[in-house]
Amino acid sequence: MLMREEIKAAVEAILFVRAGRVGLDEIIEIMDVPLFDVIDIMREMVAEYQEANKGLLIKEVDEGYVMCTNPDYSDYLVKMTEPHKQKLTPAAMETLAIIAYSQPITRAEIEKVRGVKSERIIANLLEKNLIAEAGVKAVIGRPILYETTEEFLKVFGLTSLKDLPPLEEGLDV
Amino acid sequence: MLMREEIKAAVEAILFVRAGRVGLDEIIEIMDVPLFDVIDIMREMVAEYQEANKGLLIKEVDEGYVMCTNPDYSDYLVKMTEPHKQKLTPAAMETLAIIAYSQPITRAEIEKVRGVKSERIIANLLEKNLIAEAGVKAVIGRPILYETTEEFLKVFGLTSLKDLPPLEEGLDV
Amino acid sequence: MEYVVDLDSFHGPLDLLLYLIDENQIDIYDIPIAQITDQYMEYLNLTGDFDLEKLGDFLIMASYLLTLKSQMMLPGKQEEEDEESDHMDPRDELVQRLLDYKKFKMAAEKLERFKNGEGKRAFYREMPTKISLPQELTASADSLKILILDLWEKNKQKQNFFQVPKDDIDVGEQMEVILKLLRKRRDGILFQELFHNIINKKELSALFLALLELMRLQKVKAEQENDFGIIKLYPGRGRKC
Repeated sequence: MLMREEIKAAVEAILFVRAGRVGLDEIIEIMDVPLFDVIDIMREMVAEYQEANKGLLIKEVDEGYVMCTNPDYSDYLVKMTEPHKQKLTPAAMETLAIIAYSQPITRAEIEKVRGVKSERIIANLLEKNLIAEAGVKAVIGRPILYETTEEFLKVFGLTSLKDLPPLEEGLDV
Repeated sequence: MLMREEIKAAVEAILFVRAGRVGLDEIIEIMDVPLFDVIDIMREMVAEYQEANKGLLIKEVDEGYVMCTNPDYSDYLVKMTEPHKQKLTPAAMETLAIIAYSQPITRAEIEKVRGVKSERIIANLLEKNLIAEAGVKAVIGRPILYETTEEFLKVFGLTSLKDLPPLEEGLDV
Repeated sequence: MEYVVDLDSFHGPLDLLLYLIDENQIDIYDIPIAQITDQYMEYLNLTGDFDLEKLGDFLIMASYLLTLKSQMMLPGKQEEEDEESDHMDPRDELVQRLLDYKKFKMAAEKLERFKNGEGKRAFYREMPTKISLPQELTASADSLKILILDLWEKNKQKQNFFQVPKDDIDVGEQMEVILKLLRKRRDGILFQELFHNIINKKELSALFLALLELMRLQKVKAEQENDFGIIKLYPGRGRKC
């Protein structure tokens, strides 16, 4: 027979992994403990979590339990779930720069400037919705053309492509 | 100024919500506490979790922390979850094992051990996010180095690379 | 041998060798090279339809085994072994490779068990959905300008040099590229079309070699109606790929 503390620890682990409601029936089945014991143990556990005033709480819901965060700390969680700032890789930035200034442009043309295969990076930029397909080029093979998107403008804080820093002044540098 | 116990509780909530690694830098930013204090508090917290022998553990990974279940209770969790959502072929497993134990490692080094071309398998592992590029090796050709990811730890239920089962010499053929 | 040989079930030549050693209950430190080589060759001969590229790896091992076999048969080896010198057994390297490989193969099996929840493992939280964390990209437009100017500058300097491809280009891989293209375009493609995306000579020659190999295997058919006319490529009737 399992010890009381062991059952609590196992239930804790189960509630954590599930990230949602775990039914009383599930706990009984997984732990193989009588219903009455489980109810008693869970009641105790809910109270312990409450009293400890820690970051996590266990709540009884609908013949089951969920683990959730203590509302007292919601301020920090709001800060955390704010959009996670993500940077583009240098290779992605480089590819994006080529597309932005030379659009519409084919993969072969991009690769010619970069000197390396760029298939995966282009796929990645497409997935991030920073570039989009813009028809095909009227040459043999009819390769796909790429252009930047609205999302690209948003990310780079531009109102239109005309806002891209002009290249002329840079040439003197 | 926040109390020590409050910081711990907040970090607990943050680790729970993230369901993955939370960087030391993020904790400092969210909590607005000096680095030195955070390191000290986290060290204490990791130890407390360990000693309490509860269902959950906090582990230090790569300048950050992650919350996971105590491996002592894995029997119950196996009953509840399907841990093997990621299907891997034996050849992919073999390649992954070589990378896991010898990281960072280049493709040529992997192929030398396996005796077969492994390009496609590596691309596949990259796509599954089980391995990642880890810079280049400072030798002629500057080949790409590969290492395992946090996702790798999650899929295999390891709390850190130190949990990898020790390599045994294959004497008993 | 009465069994059906399925080379595909071995992850590579080392795997096959380990199997043979195990099957024959051979001491890995004293491999009868002649016997193992013969069995290994027999396996290769008996194997049915098999991926060309993979077969290459097995053939490399075969030639290595044959070299070892001939070295072992050289006269005078026997006496030398009695001397307690730093004489190297020609098999040493093979033994080391087999041991290294076996070590990782066993580790892989252990990891697989971890994954399946045998033994103690930690679990992480299930994410309700993959997109639960909003991610916002940050970047500055000025960096785009700096990057493009850098690239142009680099390309200007590079123009007089040959382009060196970063990776080795693989003929087998190019064969697949061609077959994939032809599967999509069953009514055939122009010869020139195949090469329009090529950015360097090495890639060009690999692609061309791949095409020749496919034609040899009759997996691709090339037709030219008149001298110097256009060449069209069609999927061939060769063995399935």
